[in-house]
Amino acid sequence: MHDLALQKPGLVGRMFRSLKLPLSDPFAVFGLAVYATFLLTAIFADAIAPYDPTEILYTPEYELASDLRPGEQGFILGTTSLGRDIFSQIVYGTRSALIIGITAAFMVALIGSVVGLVSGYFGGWVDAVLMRLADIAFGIPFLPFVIVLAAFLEPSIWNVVLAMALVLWRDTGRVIRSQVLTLRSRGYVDAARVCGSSDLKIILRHIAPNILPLSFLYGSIAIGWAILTEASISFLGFGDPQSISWGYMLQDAFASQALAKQAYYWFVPPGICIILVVSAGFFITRGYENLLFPKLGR
Amino acid sequence: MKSTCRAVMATAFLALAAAASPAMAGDPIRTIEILSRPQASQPQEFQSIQLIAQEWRKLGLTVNVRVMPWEQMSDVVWYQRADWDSTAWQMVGRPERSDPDEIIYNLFHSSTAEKGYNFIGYQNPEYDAVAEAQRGEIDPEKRKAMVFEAQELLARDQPNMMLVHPKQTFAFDKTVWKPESIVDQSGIGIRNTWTFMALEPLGEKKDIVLNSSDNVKAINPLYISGGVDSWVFELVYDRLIRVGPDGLPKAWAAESYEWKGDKTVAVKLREGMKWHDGKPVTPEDVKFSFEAIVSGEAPMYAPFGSNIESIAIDGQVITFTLKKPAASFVTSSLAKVNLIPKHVWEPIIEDLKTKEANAESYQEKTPIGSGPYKFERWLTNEEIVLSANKEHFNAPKADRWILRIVPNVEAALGMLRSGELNFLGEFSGDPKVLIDAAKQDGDLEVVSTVEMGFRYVAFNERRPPFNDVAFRRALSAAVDRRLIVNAAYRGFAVPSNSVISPSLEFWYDPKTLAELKTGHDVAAGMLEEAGYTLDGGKLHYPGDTKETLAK
Amino acid sequence: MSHLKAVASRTLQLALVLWAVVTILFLMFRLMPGNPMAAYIDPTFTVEQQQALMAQFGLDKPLWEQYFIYLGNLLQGELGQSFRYREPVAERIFALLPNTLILTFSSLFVAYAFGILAGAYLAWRRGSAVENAAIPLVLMTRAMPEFWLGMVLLAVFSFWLGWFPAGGTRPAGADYDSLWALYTSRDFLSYLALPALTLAIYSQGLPLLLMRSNMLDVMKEDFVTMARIKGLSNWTVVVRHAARNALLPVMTSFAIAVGYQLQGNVVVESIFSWPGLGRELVNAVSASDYPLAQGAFLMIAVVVILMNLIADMLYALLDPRISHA
Amino acid sequence: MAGTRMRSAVTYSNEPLVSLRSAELHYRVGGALSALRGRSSVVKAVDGVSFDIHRGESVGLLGESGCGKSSIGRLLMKLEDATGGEIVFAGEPISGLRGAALKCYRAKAQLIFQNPFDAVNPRFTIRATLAEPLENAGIPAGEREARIIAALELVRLPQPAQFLDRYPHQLSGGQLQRVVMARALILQPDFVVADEPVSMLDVSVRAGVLNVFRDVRDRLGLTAIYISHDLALVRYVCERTIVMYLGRIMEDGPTEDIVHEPLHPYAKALVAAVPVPHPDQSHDPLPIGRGAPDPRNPPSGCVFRDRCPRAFDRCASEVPQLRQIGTRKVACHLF
Amino acid sequence: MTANLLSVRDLKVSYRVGNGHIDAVDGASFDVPRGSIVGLVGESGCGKTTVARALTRVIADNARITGGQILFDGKDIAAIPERQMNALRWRDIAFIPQSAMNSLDPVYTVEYQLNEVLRRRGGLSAREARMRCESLFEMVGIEKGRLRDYPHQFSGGMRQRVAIALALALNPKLVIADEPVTALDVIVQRQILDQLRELQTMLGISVILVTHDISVVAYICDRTVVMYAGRVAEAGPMAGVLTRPAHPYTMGLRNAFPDLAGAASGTLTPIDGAPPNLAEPPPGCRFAPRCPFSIEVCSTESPPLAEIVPDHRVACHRASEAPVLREIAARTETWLAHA
Repeated sequence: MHDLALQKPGLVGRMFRSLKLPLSDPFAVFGLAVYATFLLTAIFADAIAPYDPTEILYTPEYELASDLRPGEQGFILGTTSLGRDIFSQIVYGTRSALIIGITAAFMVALIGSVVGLVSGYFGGWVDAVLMRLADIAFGIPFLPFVIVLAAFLEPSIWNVVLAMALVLWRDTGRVIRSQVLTLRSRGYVDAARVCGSSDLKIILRHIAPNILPLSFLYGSIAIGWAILTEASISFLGFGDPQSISWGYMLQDAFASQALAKQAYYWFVPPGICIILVVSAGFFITRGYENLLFPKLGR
Repeated sequence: MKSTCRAVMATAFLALAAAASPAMAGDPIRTIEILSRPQASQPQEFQSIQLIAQEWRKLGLTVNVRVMPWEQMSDVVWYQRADWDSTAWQMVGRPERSDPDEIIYNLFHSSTAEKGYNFIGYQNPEYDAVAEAQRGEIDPEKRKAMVFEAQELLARDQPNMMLVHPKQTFAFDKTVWKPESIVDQSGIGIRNTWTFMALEPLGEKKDIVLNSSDNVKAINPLYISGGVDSWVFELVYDRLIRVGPDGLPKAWAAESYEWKGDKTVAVKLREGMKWHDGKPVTPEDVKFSFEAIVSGEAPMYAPFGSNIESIAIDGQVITFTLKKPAASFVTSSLAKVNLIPKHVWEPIIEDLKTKEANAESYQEKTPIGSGPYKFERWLTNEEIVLSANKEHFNAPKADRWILRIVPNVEAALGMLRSGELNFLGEFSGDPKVLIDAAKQDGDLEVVSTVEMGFRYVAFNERRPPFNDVAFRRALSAAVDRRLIVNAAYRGFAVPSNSVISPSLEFWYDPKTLAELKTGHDVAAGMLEEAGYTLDGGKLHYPGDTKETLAK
Repeated sequence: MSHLKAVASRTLQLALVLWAVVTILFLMFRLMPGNPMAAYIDPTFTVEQQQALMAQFGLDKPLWEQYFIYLGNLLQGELGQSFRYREPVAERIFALLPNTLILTFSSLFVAYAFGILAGAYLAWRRGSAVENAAIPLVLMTRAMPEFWLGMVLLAVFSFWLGWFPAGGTRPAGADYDSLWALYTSRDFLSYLALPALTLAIYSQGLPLLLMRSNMLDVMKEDFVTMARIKGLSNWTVVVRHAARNALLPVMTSFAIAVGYQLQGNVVVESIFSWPGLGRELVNAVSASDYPLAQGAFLMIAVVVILMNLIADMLYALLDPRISHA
Repeated sequence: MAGTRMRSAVTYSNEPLVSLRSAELHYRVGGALSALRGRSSVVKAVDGVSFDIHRGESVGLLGESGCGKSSIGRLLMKLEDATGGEIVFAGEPISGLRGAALKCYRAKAQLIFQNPFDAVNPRFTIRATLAEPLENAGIPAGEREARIIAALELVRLPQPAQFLDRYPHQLSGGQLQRVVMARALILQPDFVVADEPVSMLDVSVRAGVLNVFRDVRDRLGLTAIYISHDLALVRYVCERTIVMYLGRIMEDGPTEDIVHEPLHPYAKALVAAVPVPHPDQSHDPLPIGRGAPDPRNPPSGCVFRDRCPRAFDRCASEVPQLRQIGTRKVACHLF
Repeated sequence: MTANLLSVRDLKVSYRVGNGHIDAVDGASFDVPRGSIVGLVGESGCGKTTVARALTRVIADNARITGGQILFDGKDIAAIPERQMNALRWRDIAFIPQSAMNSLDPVYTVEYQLNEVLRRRGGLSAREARMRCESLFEMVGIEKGRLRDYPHQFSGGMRQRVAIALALALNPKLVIADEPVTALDVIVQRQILDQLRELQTMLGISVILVTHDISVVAYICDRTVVMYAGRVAEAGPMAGVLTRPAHPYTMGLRNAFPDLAGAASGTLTPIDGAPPNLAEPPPGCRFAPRCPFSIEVCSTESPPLAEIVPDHRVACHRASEAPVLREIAARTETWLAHA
């Protein structure tokens, strides 16, 4: 009567299933597809990109290959004012976008989940301390914080990740905490205690699997945040010029007056990539919300 | 395209590999660092450094470009003088730098190596002698020969790798301003005090509206607070002398001036001048202005008055007696120090003497000067409004001078085209874009001129291998300056091999550039000749030199 | 009575948060590498001059002493002296705050007015083609980098169409009797339009989505069903019952959005040459003007924290379940 | 009185298995947010409750919602720690139990939950659900299956093997409640608290679960507490009943005595209010005032006095103590 | 004027679920005589609440009335246009929900919500409405001073009284009370039932009381309709149905119920099994799989709702044997053997 595969999935399968990917929502599927595409692009960037994204291309006569329009001299999306291949930058930009996005999301989801779990499960002074910390984190304006951090440390994409890890766990932490509070009042958690299960075991077996989708949801929001933040930081000139990101490309384009040059091929593609990846995260998020809080959806 | 680039690089490596003799070799040279500011703030510098690093790598060096903001970079370069290898650097043009002394002496004299401007630690007694001698020489022709000698010594030693003298590009709306009324000040460009006084309106619009990307910090005659600020206070305050459009000193608030011996200058104050509050400008005010800067309350201006032994007044004539002979005194002090009203500033300075803060942090609500424009209004981070001082001896033809703060280059250009601005006072973008825009628009005129300032890569002479002249010469020779001009400056610069700009025609020694030979082969040849070897694609020290600074 | 106590206790709690933020800020700015004044000490200065300068800014004292001086000054509304401008930080910040606030609030009013109406409409039309198209569109507006949107709007509406000026708050050299005269002038509106629109487009998504999902939520509540069973008109059911209840969290999100918006202004102010607090912060940070950066950061943090408090109170005020407990 | 029942044969030992001695559970309702709502007070969920339960005895805890009956269950299960008083199990206070001793206690005292759908983890199969206590008690993996089957048979779940790999949502409420019972019984405890185990079930299946509970208890000689708001159910399961109101015991005595002649005014009202499924019944108004108990603001003195038709001065000033009246104990100034 | 205020005939309501549909009510028929309280009783999922809501025609988005008639005052309100139906709502047919907490709008005072109905639906002036509010509160026994309170400020029992006041506001002919006392404690439950009965008698209205609790029916109802799996199993005068049940399900329920009035009895007897899944209902009688008396025809043919004694209808193939079956059903073994 029951599918055998469903009954005894392997650990990976179980993990995957407990993420509860929202595969019934068409937008969420679209979002997942966008992620998958960009993920593959990032992994195979070396093979896809025809040039090193930071390589300054010029002819043997020291003629700079700059401001070429798409298609000219074989450059798919043309070149920047500094003679770099835009297409290759887009491709490599995917890599840094995803590295930033995913590590930031991972940090935010991980820290937030741990805080939420510990705070919600144990309550008492642990909870009080952690939630006051969250209050403080809520009092720190995020973008200014990243700017200050970026200015103090050397420009690096990791500043954004660090700042997010330091500040943005607060939202995830609070939501997961309240979820844990609900879960904690569930009968089966009490039942597990009455059965003699240890706190750790209860957290890992009974509570954590239930908040995994929620962590994932906040993770996918965080991916978007991270990418947008990195872009803003780059735009303001606190970015890391060594690693090509879409935000860096936009900053480069605006600083080089791509608008005045009407170089759409330069400032539109990175913008679209950002919008795609970030909204893909939102779409997945929305699919999750429909799944987790079905009363919200239709 | 790509394959051609790679081919060029490949042949270069082959050539080097063949030339290398691995028999006698020192340690491989450590990773060389080169500092640069971020692309966002300094795109040309950043691009130049990328190109230079690319060329140096072809010589077998491992080069690491470290990007840091200006504040951090200046901190490292100035205060950790033993800790960096090489850095991008720049000197900007200022009217008072029309006299070569500041550059020739301060940047390279061994006395400034420990704490002063000679942060690269260049030590050459021969050069020191020349630099000192030109200071005391009042005869221009004799002094010119000395300045030439100094330039040639620098070209030989290559303490720095000179790159370019950039061109400054400005634009204005020629339907608003009469193009002939624009004044081009050599080495400075058309955005200068002379232009703002001379601009002649063609129609109803009589306000000069120009932009700056940087905020105005202070309008304070006793505080050197920054480039944009000087645009403002040069208009509000007069000076005895102003550097003329030709780069040479020109009597201004002084009716005339005269050297009496090599330590005495007599200045006759123009009659009938008035402060903006209506009080007359007196020789007492002038004397006070020069005393105020050495009162201890204006540390930044103090060096410009420290050579003054005494000031004597005789009617309208003010006589300055110097401690040491200084040929540059007229340009660098008389044309630098702002004339301030004694009745305003004396009580302020007296008050400040009792406090920790000094005059640099004092901001008048309404700055009072005697200059061609009067202060009207200052809106924080938005705009500064000055109005023409119609009673001035050189009254401006425009009505008002309005400086708008526009941080975004695109917006500045857009505003110029839409008429929100009628004078582009600053343009950090791509000059070609500006020229294209002018062509399309038809109302705009763009003017580009070579700057007095220059861009260069400073070598830290304290650290091997930069202590080796041959190594420095090779590194400098490795980069064709045309590459920098074209690739980084889009043609809006001229190649340089001297600290004196060709815009200062009188002082500039053209031989320095003419004799500079560049190219990869030239550089590789120099290194080989000096005993550097290439092993496994990595450059090694000559002989048995050890690497002492590797991390 | 107990409300007063509750407000007092919440205020106290936020005061503690503020203190923590202040301390973090202080440490952040003092413990970073390098001499804090490096960029402002002219190399030609003598050691004495440098020390005098350090003393002028109180940087020669031990850290803990600096901290207490800093706290003491803060309590007197004293934010220190800007390195760069050599003038009191508070003066600059208070000169810029009104500009930032008016930009923030006007954009948020537009965003919320639109978002609430559109959100309620979309909830009402749930499942329709309009809704299916609108939701992804709205999500995409939230995914757009603000500066990108700002630049595109600038290019289109200012450079190409010439409908709006490109930057600033007023025509060059224009003088107004007071801030009030400025803010109520037509010119000001045309200068405000583009930056406010940029921010509004970015921020309308939050109230819209919130309103919509709250509406959907509330429409499933028993009391809405009951209103139908009572035979009340659709309008009464949707507006008086569903929308009124759905509005509650949206209204409180407004206060929190003010906090977020204030941070977002950093970027938009740079694009539209808007003389505000965000731009000042960026400038101060890149110029290593720590007292100023600290002051601007603190000001933004204060507004953020204050808004959190207001959000709490607003909720308590608007929800009779709390206000009439 | 309970003559038809098999358990009348069981004799109680003198030593009580479970004792509550002035047990208290006070919650501080508060924190900033509820302070914002203008409420910050102490809720006395359990306020000075004392009773003994002897080995083999079954006691019903009866009361309206908020009377503290479930809180006593949670205290006994050590899901909450008493804020005052003492709870003694087999001669030992449970407040200090930690580590191995606690594990040992967990094996001896078990809880049957109210809502079976809530009490089992929806992600776990029935096998995994039942294996958890065995795992914790260190039963070797090889023995578990047999114990699980035995437990399921004990609760009369037919063909237990077929349920092992099912998930909770694939079972009916009645079946699931039996699984919950099986989990409670699998470690062969001495003492079981059943917290309204049938209140979530449909009428037609309630009886089955109640019967299983009764039978198993008798067969294993369990000591039990049955928590309920329904006197009819308590009467079906327990020979002794404790009536609670706002955290305090009102009356404690043999169930049949309370059913037929309640002494405490509250117990009287409660008994009168119990609906019966017969057409012919009294429609007399209840001997109780209108209104509802407010646990946040209980009246002074006797907590029931504001609804009590027979309250007098003393009730407001003095808290009535539980006193022995014949077969029972009653907390009322009338006696 | 008909004797029955309401006659439901073969009512069918179905829910769209995923791609399929569930017939939650599959041919329910019963009558509500004027001035009577009719108890609609059954286990969870039997369709009783769906019936109640269908009578107001305000049902879930995914539900639809797919057949049958609802004759209210002789008019088939299942067929009239929405406008006309809306005119009837609350003026003629009012509703008391299970949880007054959730069905009162939390952001308005109780007075506002009463006024809303009185003025918008009843057309009363402000003054009239105020007086009516006060008299309504008096009627349900709440001090009028509490009119200005918000719903959350009332206790559960009080809220239920407010809900009753609200339902009576426009003098309806029919009040549908959906589990009005389920969430309440026994004492309050009893008080509310007393109140309801009192008002019903006083105003002479008809009440449909939906409940899962036979005791509630026994306490207050004149008639009862027993539902099982979307159909009516048995309907008739309350005393008749409870004392002489003719449907095996009703008989079984009686055995499963503990009874405080009786002696401390031996054992309760459950009905084995569980109600059928309405997505795939069994053919024939829906109770057949759990019925100890089922015969062959039970699992093939759906029994009609037929009158066995006057005014007492039963849907059972063996209805004629009812007295005998009743005897057998009283024995525990009957139900155990079946299991």
